[in-house]
Amino acid sequence: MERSPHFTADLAHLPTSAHGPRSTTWWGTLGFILIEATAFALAAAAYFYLMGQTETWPPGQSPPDWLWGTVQLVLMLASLWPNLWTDRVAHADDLRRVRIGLVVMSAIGLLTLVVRAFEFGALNCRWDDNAYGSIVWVLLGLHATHLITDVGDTLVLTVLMFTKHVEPRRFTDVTDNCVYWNFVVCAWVPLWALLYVVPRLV
Amino acid sequence: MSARDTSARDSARFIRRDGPALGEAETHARLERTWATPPGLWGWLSSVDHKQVGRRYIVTAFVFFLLAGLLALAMRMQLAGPNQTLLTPDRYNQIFTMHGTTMMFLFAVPVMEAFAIYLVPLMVGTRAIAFPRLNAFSYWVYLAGGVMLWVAFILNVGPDVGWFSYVPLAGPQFGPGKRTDFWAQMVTFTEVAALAVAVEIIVTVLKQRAPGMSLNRIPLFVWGQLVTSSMVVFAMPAVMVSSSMLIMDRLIGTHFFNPAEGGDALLWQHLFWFFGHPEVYIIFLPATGFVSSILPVFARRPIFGYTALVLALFATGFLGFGLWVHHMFVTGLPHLGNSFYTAASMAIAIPSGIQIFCWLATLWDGRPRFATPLLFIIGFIVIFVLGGLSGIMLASVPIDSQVHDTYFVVAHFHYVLIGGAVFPLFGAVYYWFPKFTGRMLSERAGAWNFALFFVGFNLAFFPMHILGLIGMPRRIYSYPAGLGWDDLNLLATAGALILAAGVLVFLGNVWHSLKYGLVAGDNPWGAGTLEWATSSPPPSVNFVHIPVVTGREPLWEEPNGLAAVSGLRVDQRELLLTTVVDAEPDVREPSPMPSIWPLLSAIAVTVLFIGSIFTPWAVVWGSIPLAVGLIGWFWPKSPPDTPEPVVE
Amino acid sequence: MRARAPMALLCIGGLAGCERVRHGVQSALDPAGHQAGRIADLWWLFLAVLAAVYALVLILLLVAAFRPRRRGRVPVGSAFPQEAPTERRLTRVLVAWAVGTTAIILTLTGFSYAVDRDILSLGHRAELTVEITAKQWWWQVKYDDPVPNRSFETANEIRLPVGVPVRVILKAQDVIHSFWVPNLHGKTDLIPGRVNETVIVANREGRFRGQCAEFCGFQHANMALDVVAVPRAEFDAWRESQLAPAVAPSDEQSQEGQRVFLTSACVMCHTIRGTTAASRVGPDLTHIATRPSLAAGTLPYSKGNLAGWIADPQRIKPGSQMPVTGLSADQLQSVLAYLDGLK
Amino acid sequence: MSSPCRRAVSLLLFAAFALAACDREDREPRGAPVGESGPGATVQGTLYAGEPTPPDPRRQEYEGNAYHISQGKQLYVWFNCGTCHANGGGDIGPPLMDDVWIYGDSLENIFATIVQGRPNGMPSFRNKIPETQIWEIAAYVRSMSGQTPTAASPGRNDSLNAKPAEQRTPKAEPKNSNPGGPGVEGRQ
Repeated sequence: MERSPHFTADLAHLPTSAHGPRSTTWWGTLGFILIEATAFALAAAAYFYLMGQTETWPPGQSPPDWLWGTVQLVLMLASLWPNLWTDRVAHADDLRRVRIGLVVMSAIGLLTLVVRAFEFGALNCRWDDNAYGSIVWVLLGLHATHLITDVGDTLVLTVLMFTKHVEPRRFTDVTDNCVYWNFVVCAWVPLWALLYVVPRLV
Repeated sequence: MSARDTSARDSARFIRRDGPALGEAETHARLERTWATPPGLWGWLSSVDHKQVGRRYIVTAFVFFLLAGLLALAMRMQLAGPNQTLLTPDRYNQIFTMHGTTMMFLFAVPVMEAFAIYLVPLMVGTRAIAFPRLNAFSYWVYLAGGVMLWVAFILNVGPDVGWFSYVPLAGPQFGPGKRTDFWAQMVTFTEVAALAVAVEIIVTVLKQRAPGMSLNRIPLFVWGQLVTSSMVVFAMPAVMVSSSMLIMDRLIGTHFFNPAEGGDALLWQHLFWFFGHPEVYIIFLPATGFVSSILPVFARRPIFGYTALVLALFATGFLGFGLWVHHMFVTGLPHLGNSFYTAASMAIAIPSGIQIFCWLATLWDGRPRFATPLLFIIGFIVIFVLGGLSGIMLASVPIDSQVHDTYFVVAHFHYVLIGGAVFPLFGAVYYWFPKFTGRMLSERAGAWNFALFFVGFNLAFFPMHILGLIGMPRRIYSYPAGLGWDDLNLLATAGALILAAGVLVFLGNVWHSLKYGLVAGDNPWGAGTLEWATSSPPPSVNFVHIPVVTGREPLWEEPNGLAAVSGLRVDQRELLLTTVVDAEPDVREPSPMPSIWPLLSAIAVTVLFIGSIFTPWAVVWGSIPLAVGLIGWFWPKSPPDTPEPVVE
Repeated sequence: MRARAPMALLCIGGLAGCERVRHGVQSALDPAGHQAGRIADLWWLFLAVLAAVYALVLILLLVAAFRPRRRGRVPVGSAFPQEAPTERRLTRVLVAWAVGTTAIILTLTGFSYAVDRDILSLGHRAELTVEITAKQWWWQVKYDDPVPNRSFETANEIRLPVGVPVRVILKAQDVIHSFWVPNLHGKTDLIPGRVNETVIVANREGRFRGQCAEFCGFQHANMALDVVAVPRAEFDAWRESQLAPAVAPSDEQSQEGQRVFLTSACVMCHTIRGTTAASRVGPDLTHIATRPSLAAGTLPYSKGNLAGWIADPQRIKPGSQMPVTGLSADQLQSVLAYLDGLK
Repeated sequence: MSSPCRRAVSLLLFAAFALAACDREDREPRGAPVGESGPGATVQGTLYAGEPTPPDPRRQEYEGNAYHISQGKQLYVWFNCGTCHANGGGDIGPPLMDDVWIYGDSLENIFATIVQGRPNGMPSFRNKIPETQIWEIAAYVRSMSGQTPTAASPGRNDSLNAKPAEQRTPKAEPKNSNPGGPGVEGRQ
């Protein structure tokens, strides 16, 4: 096609990066969040299925101790505030504030990992005791992997934001990271109920 | 040369956008410089061009198709007569397991994704797939998983418990050794790849459509791939969860499937079929996309019932999740529940019926041209409808209780999968081969290919309906004489050989046409969708100018060339993002350059997955190289992009 | 043309089958029991309706492809001129088509549901209870009786009185198996950790073959069982004979055989009631000589086959749990004499 | 097209498995040929196990073979070895999952122990259990104390979870493995 086509519009004025649903990464993040949410839902379904198989639940063991799981819950819910703040300042492309937010979020992330380690210690069961132990460990482990990946992502972004790699697109990455952290927290609330409350109800 | 040209060229040198200011040749040259994949092995390994990755996917998937086909022939040889001892039971069990696993996980799903990877960006008029590096990564992971499984098989560590790996047979006590662990990890590999591709396709379709391609103008093939990808997102996690549970039961002593410790064997079946049934539609819906793309071109009439077809796609995708239990009718579940799944399973016949009718109507109202692609589509209708109808029989609890796990079911799903997916697939190869390679496949060989394929298929699989009804169960390595199964089995084996001959003709046709095939123009079939608006094979940039879409078959509605938009950069990889519903131009987003990191990350993942077959600690130490790979992948390359040029 | 030739082939294949289904010992289309009968009827109904639908689709396809059309070829690439009326007419037909499909689906679902209820109703009239435990790769069969000492065990064989519904309790010891006697009823899985139940009834005398229908490993292919339907009186007689302990060996060779049996590997796995052999790993051999077949339907019973089976079970059924015992030739002969006497 | 790198990867994987996989995953249900008595017989003759004899040719078929070991595990249950040895923890009979090998820790030693029986209660199973099965049981007994590669040792059973599966049992380095039979350190 050597003949130049008929141009209906010139798009030079369009921006080269945009936040939220206007960018592809936002949709990509959403896609992976859906995938992981499905995995959580299925693991939870397996939990209830196995619960239906046995008359006493948990069988033999006492339920996980309240303390660390609840600490985790409070910590995560509290982390929503700095997270949303970081999201807002990232939308405003405010580098100084974004740096603060990222440092804070990295600290909180590492803290949640420490708490998670204590949670495993307080489960009162081993994965190879019985089906209950197995599913409990898998649920907690599944969420732990999400914690680890997101904390890792946050740390890398923090480093980037203090180097010469600061570009408009980086701020989009920050907002997507915030979206993902919101998901990790939202996933923890029902999981917490499943692991700590349900065994005490039945 | 005069001073005026030189000054013109000088000024032209600073133009970094396409548009009237820059000549066609110059635009083309600059875009080529920007988008071309670097030459040599390194370039080959680091390519992120969706067309190259798509081609690799297609070729690899067909290699696995041939390998699994050879296994099928081995089985047919063993079963050609009663009490044959060509294969030991151990070998036979590995072979039928590898056949099913390879066909489902390494051929059917990947080949459909492969066509999506190649065609969707072209059909929606964009320059690259979304997340091209993730795309390259997914291919390497898929390749590693497939190769791992086959190497294991060659080393006599092939899985031997069926592609469905029912526990406890696949569990730690009755599946000694590593055979089933390789199966479970292969699942992890292929699901990671499939999920990545699903996300890419969804985002490409939603955000990267050419200006004017509003939802009601999306080609039906793209609709099919969109629905399929959404199904992948919700179905594949089920099999990843279940296969992880299986491998944990086998390696670290969890008790998910151990009844003595509160587990349950049926939990596996629920999780597996919650994936396994949608899987069938994940394979079938893209095939309907092939049909809906090919039929109008050879009926020379726009598809009838576009809206009905799109709605049917969504209905199928939705219902597909509601009927996994019909694989478990004979496990002793409550009968009331079962009859619900009967209704749901039969209900899926309604959208399928609507699709069939729309295709027949298109053909009826058109002026058919019987080229090879259309032959395969007609073969598809003849075979698939029969498979669908036997599916209605299987949906009935009483009938299923007789034919479940017999050769009747084998016949049924081969009619549905080969008829419903492989026939359209071959039609699609004949149809898009000119676009992929720039050369036509031989029509004459194509007719032979179709005839042998069609006759061989029906000879091979129709008798199996009867075999099942007269009592022949699935997955038996041998059968006694005198049950009346002998000559029907012989007939089936003969058919299988004819089918194989058809495949050979196909291979010969491809091999010959690659060298000597007629050179195809941009649009040899006179089709109406965007992939035919660019050259064959397409340039690495896909479209020199982003086209503007004015209808469902733009090339039919704009016989004298499509309008285009200008203003995208020619010195950097840039995509045009549009709005989700109306495809209004919205953002010019950069697209990544080639990178070796996806391959390195894939290797890290491979080490982690294979290592974890032998020790759970591999998950810990294997995650370190993986982390390195991912950081290298996402680390911005300095120097940062050249500054945005001023708007001319 | 292209569509017709294969159809002919399909019909040939069909006929070849029909010949065969008239009478088969393992055929779902040769019903000998109430449920199998109802299911077969249902299947023929489905076949009739769906075959009609299929014929309709094929005719539409042929017409659509080959109907005569107005002359004048359309230039490749340009869209076919669409007349709105055609579009509207086709849409109306589409709606009718969808409604028709729905109607057919609903009808068939209704029939299927009715048959399902009817089959289940049989359970209440069961007079006899048989407990089956599936093992890799054979069937342990236990005839229960309220009077404990009137229960007895056998293997790979079920006898039942004609016309009497029998409740079958289904258990699995190792992996999942499936209990399927096509001439009598559809299949039901036997799943470790679960207890399933089905009911079978034979309407006529005869010997039917059942086979494991869920893949269960090495010898899934050779895991069959015999179902023998006999008149009530004959059944009661058989039952009494099975209740009796094993007959004591009469002649010298059989006595030697019993001695070998009780001192060799045999005794590690098998039970012969009335002797010290009481291991429950393998099948109960108390009345092995009365059974129609050996090794879970792999061989018809005969002294010769028994010899071959004991001499080298791994050749006849590779991977089965029966080991090569390495008896000497005359040990083997005497054991054969003994076992063949266990009527 | 993608064949060069497929070849590369497959070579890589070959390197990974080729060594172990083949024999370890082999499933030969017949077991070793029966009837003839190989060097195993010379062991059977003596009261004391493991005096210098050439390794039995049948050894490498059973030792570290996943299928035979799992068969052995099944036979261990079927033949009620547990009534004396429990799940390996020992009861009337000595424990089998510890590091003490009173009559030697080689496959041939264990084979001989089962065939001949031993003082203080271990009966002789000569002619009671076919040799193929004795080899399988012996192979399993070695896995109980982690003497076999974890890739071949059995996983957990579908039964009550008494102890971690053999594949997760740490290897107990054989100490005072005494080919000369029980000395002073004999059976505690």
